[in-house]
Amino acid sequence: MTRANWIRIERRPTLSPWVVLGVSVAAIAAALIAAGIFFKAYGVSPWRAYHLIITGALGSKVGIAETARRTIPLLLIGVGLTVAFRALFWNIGAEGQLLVGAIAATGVALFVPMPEFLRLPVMFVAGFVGGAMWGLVPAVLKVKFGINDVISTLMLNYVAGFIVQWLILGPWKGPTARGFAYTDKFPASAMIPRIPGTTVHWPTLILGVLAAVIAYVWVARTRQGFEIRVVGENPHAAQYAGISQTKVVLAVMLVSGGLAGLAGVGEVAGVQRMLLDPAKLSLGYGYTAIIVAWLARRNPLAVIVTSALFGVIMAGGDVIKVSLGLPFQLVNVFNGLILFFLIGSEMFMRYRVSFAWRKR
Amino acid sequence: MNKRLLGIIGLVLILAVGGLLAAAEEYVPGTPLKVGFVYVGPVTDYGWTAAHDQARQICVDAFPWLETVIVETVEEGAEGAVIDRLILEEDCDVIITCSFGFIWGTQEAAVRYPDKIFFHCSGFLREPNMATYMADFYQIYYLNGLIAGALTETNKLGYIGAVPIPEVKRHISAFALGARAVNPDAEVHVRWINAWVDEVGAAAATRALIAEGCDGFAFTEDTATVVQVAAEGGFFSFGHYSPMYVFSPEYCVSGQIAHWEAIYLDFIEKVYTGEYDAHNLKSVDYWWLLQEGGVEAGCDPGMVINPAWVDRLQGIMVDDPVLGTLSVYDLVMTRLQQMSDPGLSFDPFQGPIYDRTGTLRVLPNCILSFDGLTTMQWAADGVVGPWPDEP
Amino acid sequence: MRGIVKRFPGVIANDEVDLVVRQGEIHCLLGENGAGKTTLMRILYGLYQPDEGEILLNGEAIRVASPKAALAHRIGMVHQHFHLVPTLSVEENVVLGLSEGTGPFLRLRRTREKLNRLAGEYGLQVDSQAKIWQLSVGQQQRVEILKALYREADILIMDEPTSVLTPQEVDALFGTLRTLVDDGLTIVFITHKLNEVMEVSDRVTVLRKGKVVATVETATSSKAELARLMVGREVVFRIEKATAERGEKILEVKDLHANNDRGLPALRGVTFDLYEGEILGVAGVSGNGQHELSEVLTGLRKATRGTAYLETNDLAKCSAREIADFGVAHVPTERIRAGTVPNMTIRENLILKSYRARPFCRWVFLDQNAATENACHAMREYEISAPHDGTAAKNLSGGNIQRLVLARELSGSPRFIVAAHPTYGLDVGATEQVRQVLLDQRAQGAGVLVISEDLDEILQLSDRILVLFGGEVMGIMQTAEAELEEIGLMMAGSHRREVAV
Amino acid sequence: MEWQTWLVSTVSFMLVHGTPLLLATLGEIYAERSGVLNLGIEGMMIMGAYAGFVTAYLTRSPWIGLGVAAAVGCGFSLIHAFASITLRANQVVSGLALTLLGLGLSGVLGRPWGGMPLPNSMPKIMVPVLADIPILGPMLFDGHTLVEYIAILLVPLMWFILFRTKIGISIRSVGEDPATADSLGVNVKRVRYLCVAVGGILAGIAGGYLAVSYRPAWTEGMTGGMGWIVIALTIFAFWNPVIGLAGAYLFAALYHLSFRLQPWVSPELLQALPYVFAIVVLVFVSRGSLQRRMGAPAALTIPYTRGED
Repeated sequence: MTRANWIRIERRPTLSPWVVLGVSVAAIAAALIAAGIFFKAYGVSPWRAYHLIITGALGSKVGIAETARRTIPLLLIGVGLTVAFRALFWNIGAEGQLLVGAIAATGVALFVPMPEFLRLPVMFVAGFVGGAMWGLVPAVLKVKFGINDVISTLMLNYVAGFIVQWLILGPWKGPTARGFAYTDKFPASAMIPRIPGTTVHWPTLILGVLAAVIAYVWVARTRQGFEIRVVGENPHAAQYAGISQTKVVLAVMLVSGGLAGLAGVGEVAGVQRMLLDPAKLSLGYGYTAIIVAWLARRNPLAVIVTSALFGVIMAGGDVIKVSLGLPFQLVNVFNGLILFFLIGSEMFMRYRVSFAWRKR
Repeated sequence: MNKRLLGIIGLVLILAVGGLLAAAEEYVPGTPLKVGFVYVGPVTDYGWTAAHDQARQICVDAFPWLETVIVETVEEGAEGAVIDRLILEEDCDVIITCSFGFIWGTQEAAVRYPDKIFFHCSGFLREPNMATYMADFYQIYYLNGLIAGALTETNKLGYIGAVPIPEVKRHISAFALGARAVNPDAEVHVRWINAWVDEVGAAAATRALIAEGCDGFAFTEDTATVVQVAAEGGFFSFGHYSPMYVFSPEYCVSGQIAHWEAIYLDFIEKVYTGEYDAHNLKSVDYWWLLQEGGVEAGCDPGMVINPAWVDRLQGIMVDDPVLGTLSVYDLVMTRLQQMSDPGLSFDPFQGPIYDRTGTLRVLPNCILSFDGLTTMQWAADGVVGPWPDEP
Repeated sequence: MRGIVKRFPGVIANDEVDLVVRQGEIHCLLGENGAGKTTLMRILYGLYQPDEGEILLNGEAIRVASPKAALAHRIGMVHQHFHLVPTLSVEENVVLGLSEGTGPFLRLRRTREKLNRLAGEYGLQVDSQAKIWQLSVGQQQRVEILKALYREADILIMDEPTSVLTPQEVDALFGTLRTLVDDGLTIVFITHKLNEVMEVSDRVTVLRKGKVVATVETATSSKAELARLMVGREVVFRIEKATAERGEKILEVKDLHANNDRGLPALRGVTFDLYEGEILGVAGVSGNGQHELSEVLTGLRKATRGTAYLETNDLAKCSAREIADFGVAHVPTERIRAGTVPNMTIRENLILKSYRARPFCRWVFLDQNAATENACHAMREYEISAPHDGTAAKNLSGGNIQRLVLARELSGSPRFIVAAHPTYGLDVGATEQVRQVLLDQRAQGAGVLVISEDLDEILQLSDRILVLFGGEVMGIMQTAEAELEEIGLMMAGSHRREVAV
Repeated sequence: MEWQTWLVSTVSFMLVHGTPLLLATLGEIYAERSGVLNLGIEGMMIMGAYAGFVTAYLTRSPWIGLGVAAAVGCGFSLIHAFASITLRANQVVSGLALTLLGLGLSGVLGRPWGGMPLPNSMPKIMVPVLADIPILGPMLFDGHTLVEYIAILLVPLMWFILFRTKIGISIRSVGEDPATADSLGVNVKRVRYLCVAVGGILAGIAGGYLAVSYRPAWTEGMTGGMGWIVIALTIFAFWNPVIGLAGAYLFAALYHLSFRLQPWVSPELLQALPYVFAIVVLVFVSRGSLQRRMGAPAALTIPYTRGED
């Protein structure tokens, strides 16, 4: 009868940052130990594995570059998501917003005649607008029809994916792609400059850091930020105070979608330099960023750290493949475990947990 | 504070220099050789990547001085960094990238590391230190076509194509030419799944073609799905890339098997002996067919035609302007023999060949040039279905 | 129940509570809001587990681990906020959670028969196939009682059952309760209304601040005594209020119509005037349009017809923001749910409405210093007791939250104040302070609209009284010449008087 | 008769391709009806596929395979249940994690099993008399496995349980208004655990079906995103098993046609339709009483804690 509640749980009245930090670290440690079992199973000492992963991801030019490359989209998207989550809008659609941003940028890169020095800036603008538009759809659906944001954003990811598919197989397929499902390579004027010898498109990285800072100030220090927080914390109070929930939701999704769009521009014009299969274009950044934002406790500045963390994890995945020669799927197991342990830790923060049998 | 800063700068410099040094040293012939393989799929895909990895294994067994590193499931576009790691951290001397999609990353890397040797599969870009290679199936698809054309009762054959690129189009046309050679009414119905690995899609496409009345199947997809789904309905099929006989001993008639090891053994050995180095590869392009042993006809090693079908094929007689009346079985064997011997007295794309729009594509008494094959966009007569970029 | 102790983070809700209820009696639990009545009953019903103490039923100790267990011991509860699933039908709600007989399948026909029988016996008719969200509040309460009876409860706990009923419905309810007691049931009746206690109960247990003050026979007790026990001192039943003479007409409401959340008409042609320096009390049983009226006047709800002119501005056509800018203050019904943002600081809550303009906002940026200054000032003036202005609102007591709301709303001396249930759930001290504040505003010439279900409050504060029933004005009278009887009848909709101005 | 062959092929494909979708959708409907959104379907399915194949291969029995697939799917879903019900974690994050874990684990463990056929796949049956009926026969009663029929039979059963039994009422009330259900002695946690488990079991079977019948072999990621389609279908079905059947088959039909019609219509278009539909459908029922009757469970994705209502 009472087996169901064998652990007792009370809300913590207040939440100290130390608790957060301590518990998170403990969780990751626990996850590493659990994952270690797999390495052992493959006859690799966990110590060696982790050492290799860290050095491989941070200890060398390639490693740092790879980590950075993964961090850029996670940072941009993650920042946008923290803002959306602040207004209690569960934007699971960053993946789709990224793709639409990429589409818009590609359109400008390949098909719009304009002075070359303008092309790149215009691409970024177009990407932002594209992502924003895609993000506004679920926002409107929510404020107009009250449609569950998780569901609608998720659905739109697939729609966006199919649009890309259709473009690269049909109208936009590149004449020089020899029938492969790509557009042509971008002209030099449409390529985001990289740090030489790497695929780190630094302008986008700078954009990301700027976005984090601006978003932080926006939410914490400005008038609209105040409104966002009120809406997110207590919609009724917002209505009572005459704050338009509609405006707020539209605003956050405009930004959230837009930033995801920028990430799309970065991937398509900084890394790939052509539009190609959605799965290759994004590597699931839109979903990983949800975790990044969630882990940052909806604080845009903290995203700088958490996105880098997941950059390391993703780059570490390469190490698992290259240096350890282990099946690449271990990366997913690894991420899955880390996640579950963090999820578990989440509630140790929000609640004080005591075990029934300890009380007796 | 300053000390630490200096420390960091120093570290970075050392790493960078170290990197350059690692990149700088060129392979000395005769010394142990380390080769890095970059795969597009999982080594378990039982198609393209699996075939490459088996070939690698054979090389490792053959050359005691050879060490290999593999990286599987590398997204196209992410190959650049992987190559960096293979060179800087694993210090490989040779990088082999096993997918057309790696073309740009490989070429950029070749420029970035002028002293390393690169070997890119099925591409068309070459550098002094970057060669290309391909083991092509078009001859075998022609043989499969002969068999299919003879066996079909509905005169409709199905082909599940991965991606509409010249390579696949060439294979489909060869298959169609073969079928038409023994059965003028044969049609090859095509469906694209726009992916190299997509079981659900391949299964659905096969069922769609079955519904359209096709009773025999060839395909380009990196699993045995088509073979299995066809067998379910009692339809014959041709294995692709790996020996797929096991997936349907009763209905898998023949097929194509790749022998990448033939190419790898040759190339790696020539690097070892110093015949190939980082400066003389600009014009090295392996285009290996039956005759070089790059590929093999059949659904299982050494089994050109599934014994269960031999009698039936020997029973079907056809007329050939040159060879006269003979059984399809003999015809297949003759063509195979003709294409395997050095004299090369036969080629599937022997003129005159009209495409399905009626345009003359290969002049009488000519055979299609290498360039014509690798850039082929037209569809041979008898091909039915969508055909992107058709001229 | 013996020595029950229940702690929540910060507070002790029940402290060594002993409660003895006799078979077959109506036992009242009397106490102000927050005295721990509901908590105690939730423990008895298994919704909470006590930290200490034990429960004895007919002598032997029982452990009520969950509502299911409570039901197994034939203890039923009718909650203040009904526990009905809106999307399910009445019968489905009734059988929800039942595990008795009939296996996994529903025998809805059987259920229906039993329901109708019970309904007949105790006069609780409802359409058993209707979906809950289609029923009126009164009907829903019947469903709740039926549910308990259907489960053959011997002990029936009723949490403030009358708060949503008209006097007439209350009488009907009491009738039902008596018949139930005659049939041998035992009823625990939670309330904070003295006259109900006197009317219905056999015995009373008075709780104050989580402690039992006394248990007395109703017959041998008196309102005054109970009141004293409840609040811990004699209650001044009238505050002295200076007679301020009314000034200019400030608000003119004409033929106002509006719908409720279900889209049904809730206001049907409300018309009245409000003058400077006047308090107009709106009396009525909850759910007769007061809530909608307050929302329309503050722009939270669109009027379907009619006008409400504040001087030249028609409030019926303005947004909440515009109306706030006209200097209209609103003390909302659900002050925690709507009036504050629990997770934000006092400082931020205090500028919830004024954050957009100077001094709190310069260009697009918020001015923290200005906000802090404002907070310190407000906390001093309104005696909001909290560690500092950075304390989250959720850590404040009910009284302090209401002070906070008042402090915000009354800053910048508003001309028109809508105060909905301004003292609901406040302890006596806070209540008096709040009422005093409203009277001060009146003295300063503001027009005040006080909406309350507490007739005493209406009588004490207002100069004139307006009675709402079914969204219509049953009448407006001078407090002086108002009589409880009449008001009661008007609230019940059975009497209407010509509007006197 | 051209149209007849089209009909027959389309419908019989619907049965084959629709079955895994239907099974998993039925499960997700139960999970969401009880208020738990489980985005981990893809993960549970692929684990089911892996477990199903391996077991069937070793035991030589596809049925035992399905059984184990169900068990594994169930066990996997309980991870999500524990995270989202007991630990009250964010269901979206937990679901994503489950998918990651499933894809990863199955990939790692499934390594040695890649590229070998399942010697004894689910037997295709031909219903004696019925198969001879023109059109209907070949369409419905020839060349299908028992699983297809079982899946169909599950629909009325699960509908009945949901709408005509006490368990059903408990499930719906827990998804709509857990506090109330709790106060009436419904064990909210247990009901939710139960529903999530049902979801896991059915997703596991769906995956197993792919590996022992749909395409009897094991390949990494062989579910190819079906799990996400299921999420869409669940909405599309208004959380109602019967409409779920229609949705699953409609999607299957569209998928089939996207290949049949490839010469004329771009397949991406047809394949994107279900997702667009799902959204349109939501817009459609977003109004007033429709919302009440057909909308999403009110407590979907909201963890329940006693005394915090």
